[in-house]
Amino acid sequence: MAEITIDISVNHLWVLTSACLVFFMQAGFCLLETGSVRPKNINNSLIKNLIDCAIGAIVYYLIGYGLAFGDVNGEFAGHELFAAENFENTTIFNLWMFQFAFASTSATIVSGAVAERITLIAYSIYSVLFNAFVYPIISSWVWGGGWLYKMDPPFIDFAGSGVVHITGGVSSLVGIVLLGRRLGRFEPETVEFDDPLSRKRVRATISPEEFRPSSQIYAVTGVFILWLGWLFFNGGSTLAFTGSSTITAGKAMMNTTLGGASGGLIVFFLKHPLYDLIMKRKHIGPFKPKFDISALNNGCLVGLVSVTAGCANIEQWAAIIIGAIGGFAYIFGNMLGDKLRLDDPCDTIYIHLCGGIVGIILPSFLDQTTGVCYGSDGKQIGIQLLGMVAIIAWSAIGTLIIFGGCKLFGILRMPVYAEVYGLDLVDNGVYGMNVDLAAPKVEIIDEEISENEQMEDQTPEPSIKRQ
Amino acid sequence: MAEITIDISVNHLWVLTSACLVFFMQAGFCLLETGSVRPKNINNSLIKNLIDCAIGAIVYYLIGYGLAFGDVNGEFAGHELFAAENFENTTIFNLWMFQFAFASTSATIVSGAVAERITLIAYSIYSVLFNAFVYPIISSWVWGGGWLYKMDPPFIDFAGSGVVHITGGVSSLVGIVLLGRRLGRFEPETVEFDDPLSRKRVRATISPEEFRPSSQIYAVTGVFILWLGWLFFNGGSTLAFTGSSTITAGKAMMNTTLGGASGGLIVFFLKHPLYDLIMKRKHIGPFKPKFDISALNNGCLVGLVSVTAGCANIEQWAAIIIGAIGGFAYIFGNMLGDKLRLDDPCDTIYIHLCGGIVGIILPSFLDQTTGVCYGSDGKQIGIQLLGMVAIIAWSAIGTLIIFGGCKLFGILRMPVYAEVYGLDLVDNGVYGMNVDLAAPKVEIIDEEISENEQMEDQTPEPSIKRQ
Amino acid sequence: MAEITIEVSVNNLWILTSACIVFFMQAGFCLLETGSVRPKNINNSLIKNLIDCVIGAIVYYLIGYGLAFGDVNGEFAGHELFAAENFEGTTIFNLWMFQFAFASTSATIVSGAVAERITLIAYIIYSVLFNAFVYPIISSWVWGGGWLYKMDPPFIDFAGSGVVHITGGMSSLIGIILLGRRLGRFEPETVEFDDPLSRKRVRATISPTEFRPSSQIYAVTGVFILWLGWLFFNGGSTLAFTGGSTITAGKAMMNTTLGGASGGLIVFFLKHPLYDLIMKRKHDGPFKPKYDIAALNNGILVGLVAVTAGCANIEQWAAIIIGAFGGFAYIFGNMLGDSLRLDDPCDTIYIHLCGGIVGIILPSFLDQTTGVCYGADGKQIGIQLLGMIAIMAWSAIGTLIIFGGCKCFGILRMPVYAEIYGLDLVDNGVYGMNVDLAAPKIEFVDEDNNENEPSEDQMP
Repeated sequence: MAEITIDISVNHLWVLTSACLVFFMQAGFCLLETGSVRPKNINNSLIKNLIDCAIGAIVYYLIGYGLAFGDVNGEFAGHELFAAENFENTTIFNLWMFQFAFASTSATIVSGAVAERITLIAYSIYSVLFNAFVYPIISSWVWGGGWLYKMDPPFIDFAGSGVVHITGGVSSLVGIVLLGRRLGRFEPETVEFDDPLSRKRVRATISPEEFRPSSQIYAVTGVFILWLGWLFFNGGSTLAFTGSSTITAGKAMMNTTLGGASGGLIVFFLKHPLYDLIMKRKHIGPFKPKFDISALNNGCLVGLVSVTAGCANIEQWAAIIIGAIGGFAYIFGNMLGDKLRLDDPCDTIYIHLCGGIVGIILPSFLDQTTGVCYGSDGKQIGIQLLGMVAIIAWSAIGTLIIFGGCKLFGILRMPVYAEVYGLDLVDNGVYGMNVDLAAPKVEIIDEEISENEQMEDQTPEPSIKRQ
Repeated sequence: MAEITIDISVNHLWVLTSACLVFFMQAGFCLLETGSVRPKNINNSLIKNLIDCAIGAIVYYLIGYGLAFGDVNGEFAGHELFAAENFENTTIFNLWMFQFAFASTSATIVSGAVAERITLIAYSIYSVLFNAFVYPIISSWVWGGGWLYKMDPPFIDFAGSGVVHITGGVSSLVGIVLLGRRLGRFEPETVEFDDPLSRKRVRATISPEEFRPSSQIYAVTGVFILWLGWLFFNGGSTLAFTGSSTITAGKAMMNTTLGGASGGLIVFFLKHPLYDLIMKRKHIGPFKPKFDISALNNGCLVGLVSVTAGCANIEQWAAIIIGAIGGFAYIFGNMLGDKLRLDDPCDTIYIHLCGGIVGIILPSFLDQTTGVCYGSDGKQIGIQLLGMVAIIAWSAIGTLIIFGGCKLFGILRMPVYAEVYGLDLVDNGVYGMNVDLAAPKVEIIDEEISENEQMEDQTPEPSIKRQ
Repeated sequence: MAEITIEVSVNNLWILTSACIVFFMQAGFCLLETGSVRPKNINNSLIKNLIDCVIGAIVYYLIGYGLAFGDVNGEFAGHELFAAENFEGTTIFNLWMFQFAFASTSATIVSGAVAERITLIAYIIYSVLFNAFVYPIISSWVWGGGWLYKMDPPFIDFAGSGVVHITGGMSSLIGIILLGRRLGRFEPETVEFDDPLSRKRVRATISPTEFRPSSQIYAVTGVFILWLGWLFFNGGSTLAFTGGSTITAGKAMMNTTLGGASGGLIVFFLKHPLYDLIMKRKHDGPFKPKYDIAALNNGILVGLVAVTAGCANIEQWAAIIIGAFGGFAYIFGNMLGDSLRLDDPCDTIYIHLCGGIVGIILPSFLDQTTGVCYGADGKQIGIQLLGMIAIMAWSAIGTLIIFGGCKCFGILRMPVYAEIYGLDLVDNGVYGMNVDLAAPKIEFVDEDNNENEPSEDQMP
């Protein structure tokens, strides 16, 4: 065992404290997603977020950490340290905690994008493969000493705008495209299905008004937890707290805060005016969405995503600019997504993919060492673009195989009746909240005698009716 | 004042940071319990959890810390350091914070078990005596240098599977047995009582369908907070962060994570199949509880409990095994409890007592130093069993005196009408949530003219009716 | 760049960890407020709390930190370090994080007091000016090396009973007075207004029974988060963790815990008996408020506020006494406020102003170095009173200008119909929770044929 000096201890104290609070970001993602879905689907969201951690821990221990950090040395992936081999009597335990928390964060981003329609089986399969292969290999390229790190100058991604957020955002996009829209998301949709409750053929309609967040209180609490975690996510990425890291950690945190703040302000104040202007949106009724808490939430998050890659080596005004450009990327991404009718329950793509791209590109200009604005040649720009394309390609291919495979076997999306009744009732036999959820209106259509009869009474008594 | 070297500072920085985040576990227990009870009783649960901390702080300062750590030296309990005597100019302040957070955790475990029926008076009395005497004496045996620590080899309980969780679990069991079941928990029960609202004799019925958690969102958020706290609970128990503690802390945290993950997966995937198989459970209706978020919650928790005793000195595969066996202990404990019709609102006994026993026994085999699997003789097995029996006996006797005394004086359980109307309305005059809670159905039975008349209208307007 | 020794690293590690967890107190204040307001107004509360951090970060970076810590040296305010000038290569980044978290905490206190009636525009203006000028100048006096620090003996306010809490509490009081009561808070009130939904003249009534917290679960979770943050708020105020600070930080945390616990127990057990006794309160119905979770919440908070100024240099029994005095100050303050019919949705004044005053005054007696109980002359008493009055005056004047200006321009308070329909519907077009909120009952008053017809159906 190498001697543990006081400097090593202080460095690892910082890494370990940060690891734990980054892990706590899982609670933030969980609350953000649960607050954004319809009340009839909350159990499904809760399970996805919690099982993600449990599965992630086991597979990252068995496979992921080894692929990411097992003596990569410029190659494609690592080849040792699997299943905690040779951890004993080293400080790798502390680094494992930190990297596991990062892997889990990246994996859980996708959960919000595929909410309210994916099966738990498909999500569990995704969780295993993403934590074992997709994410670890990307992180080996950048942080494990892989080929992107060996570039000259090295690819800039201090705390993961690319490794964590583009990876999560691209995977979300693939998931959204393969899953398709939720029933009734953009206009009222009427479906017919064999109803397991009445054992008859029935018809039901879902309309867009149904899609309101279960509670913004959860979403905002989630944002606060994420912001707390993000400070340690970026500050902890120094992986040290002695010598100049003492300064870098604080600088990264201050830039993180300013980036998040600036993104939040831009989106909060400009999203709706720009929508009205560019998308020619019309409002019915006297009350327009002037001050929109979810714009503020998502704006803060996209600012935080954007500033993550550069935060350790930019000036403070630059952090504000990066956050603001991230905010605009979110707004225009959102417009494009709405045009294409992508159904993204938590705006995951616009936050993590759009924000991540801004975060990876801008440091080529604003980095204090190799940025073009500080007089360097533009070589960094090419390297950033190359790294970005590689990350996008690998995560797109990986997720395509995972979700595409599930689709092929027909286990990707919940059946129609589950979307009508709520995933919670179908999967768990009971809703996740003890409040009065409105029973879905379904009509029986294959029997002359009972045509048009309302059927709520046949839904299970304990789950639907007020107690 | 002894000189404070940099090493001492770093060690105490770790202890103090950990202490604060362990204290935050109170919020986790509070959310877990509040999410699991019926909405009409949430204020009662909130008060129990919060007053626990307030009372605990005062009595642990006055009595508890002295009994636990006041120069124990192999004896039954300590005899100095009461009321912070001689703390001045020492680092004991930091240790007090850490140990107080532990005592509070152990005390608050019981809150979930006695929920929805205990009086606040009885719970306050319990809180005073448990924090002053029951817990501190057990912790003096193991961590204060008491007789279990003086064994050769010493009793293994690194972070408290026994001291904290068996103590809390046994106290819960005693509380549950003395309090009895909640009205209508297992089959519909009809009671008659003198109604304070109508001042007449009335009859009411509570049936098992009423017992649904108020919201799983709170429960899962609670689990995430507990998991965060647990990392510091086990990692902080090194009480140092220099030299080899730098490694031990991270190892304890990694093992904690793996144990929790493995417990969660076992219970999530196997609880319902095993129930169907062994208990021959029949389901009515088409939707069965396949994916159950509370199984995942409780599985993670029992895994965390189990791995707590051994986490600093076991290998990673062993952590996974301990968590898994903890998961099975939870499942079979739960079956036994259901057979015996124990009414445990938060599955406290199965999590903390069953998990704690697994946690205490398995290190005799899997401990890297004295475990049988590493070639030691079996002496550790005997010591672990002895310590476990001693802890069970002391906590059972202590809680029996406390709750038994309350029962003798008739102040243990809330009156019947409070269980019908909700503890919140009776204790506070108002419900804790501004939502429409269904008024209980009560029938007047002592007047000819109004027999069978529904009485909801007489319950207080602001509290029961929707606004 | 000065050499970073291991001691400097450890000290800054402590500051930075504390700063982040203190920042997390924003979530606690947010949950406390959201849990205490009516469900129809939660979005407004959420936005206020989150935008506070966002605005605070930008203006504290541009102006606030410079005014507070830019070479103050006994003067009224600082004059450098604006917009992170000269931060590069220094550990000031870490201090900025810590001080920003404090400024945000002080600003957000006011949010609870002005809830359910202030416009977002007015709150945003307040947030800019408070974080830029009101709070930083007070903190420069005490912590930036300003005139209160240069007193002999220096003004005692270790972690901010005065700088943070009296400032926030005083600003709350001004906001509450200028805004006035919420409609129907103390007795049923009937108002007429031009209804934007039906485009007719309508009449509506709000009665006091409507004012119930949206959910105590949020409030209590908020208290736990605040308590966690408070430990680092007070413990982190050592700004170091080597040498004697290793002890002071733990001592401050232990005293903080004991103060909060004692305040909570006093208010929980004595508030309602004292109200019944002194205010001669009558209860209708059989169920009285015996055990009141809001009393426990607020009691713990007032205990924490009160112990904050002295926590680093008092004995443990003294922390318990200070917390208990804070609890009594809360109860009697609350009675006075109720008598004057102040409408304070989160009891902000009673917690932060009453608790802050107790916290500033009592260390003149109980401080282990300069307290009268330890044999010092009473000079500290005068200095504490002087500092307290200066803080109150500056924050009152500052907030008066901000909120008074907004009132002059008519942008301070939401229109009447917004209070009826809920601020969320009017500002955002949709409520913040996906539950069935009861539509307000309104009557048409300008048309004969449909007088008295309820119009809930016209809700979106």
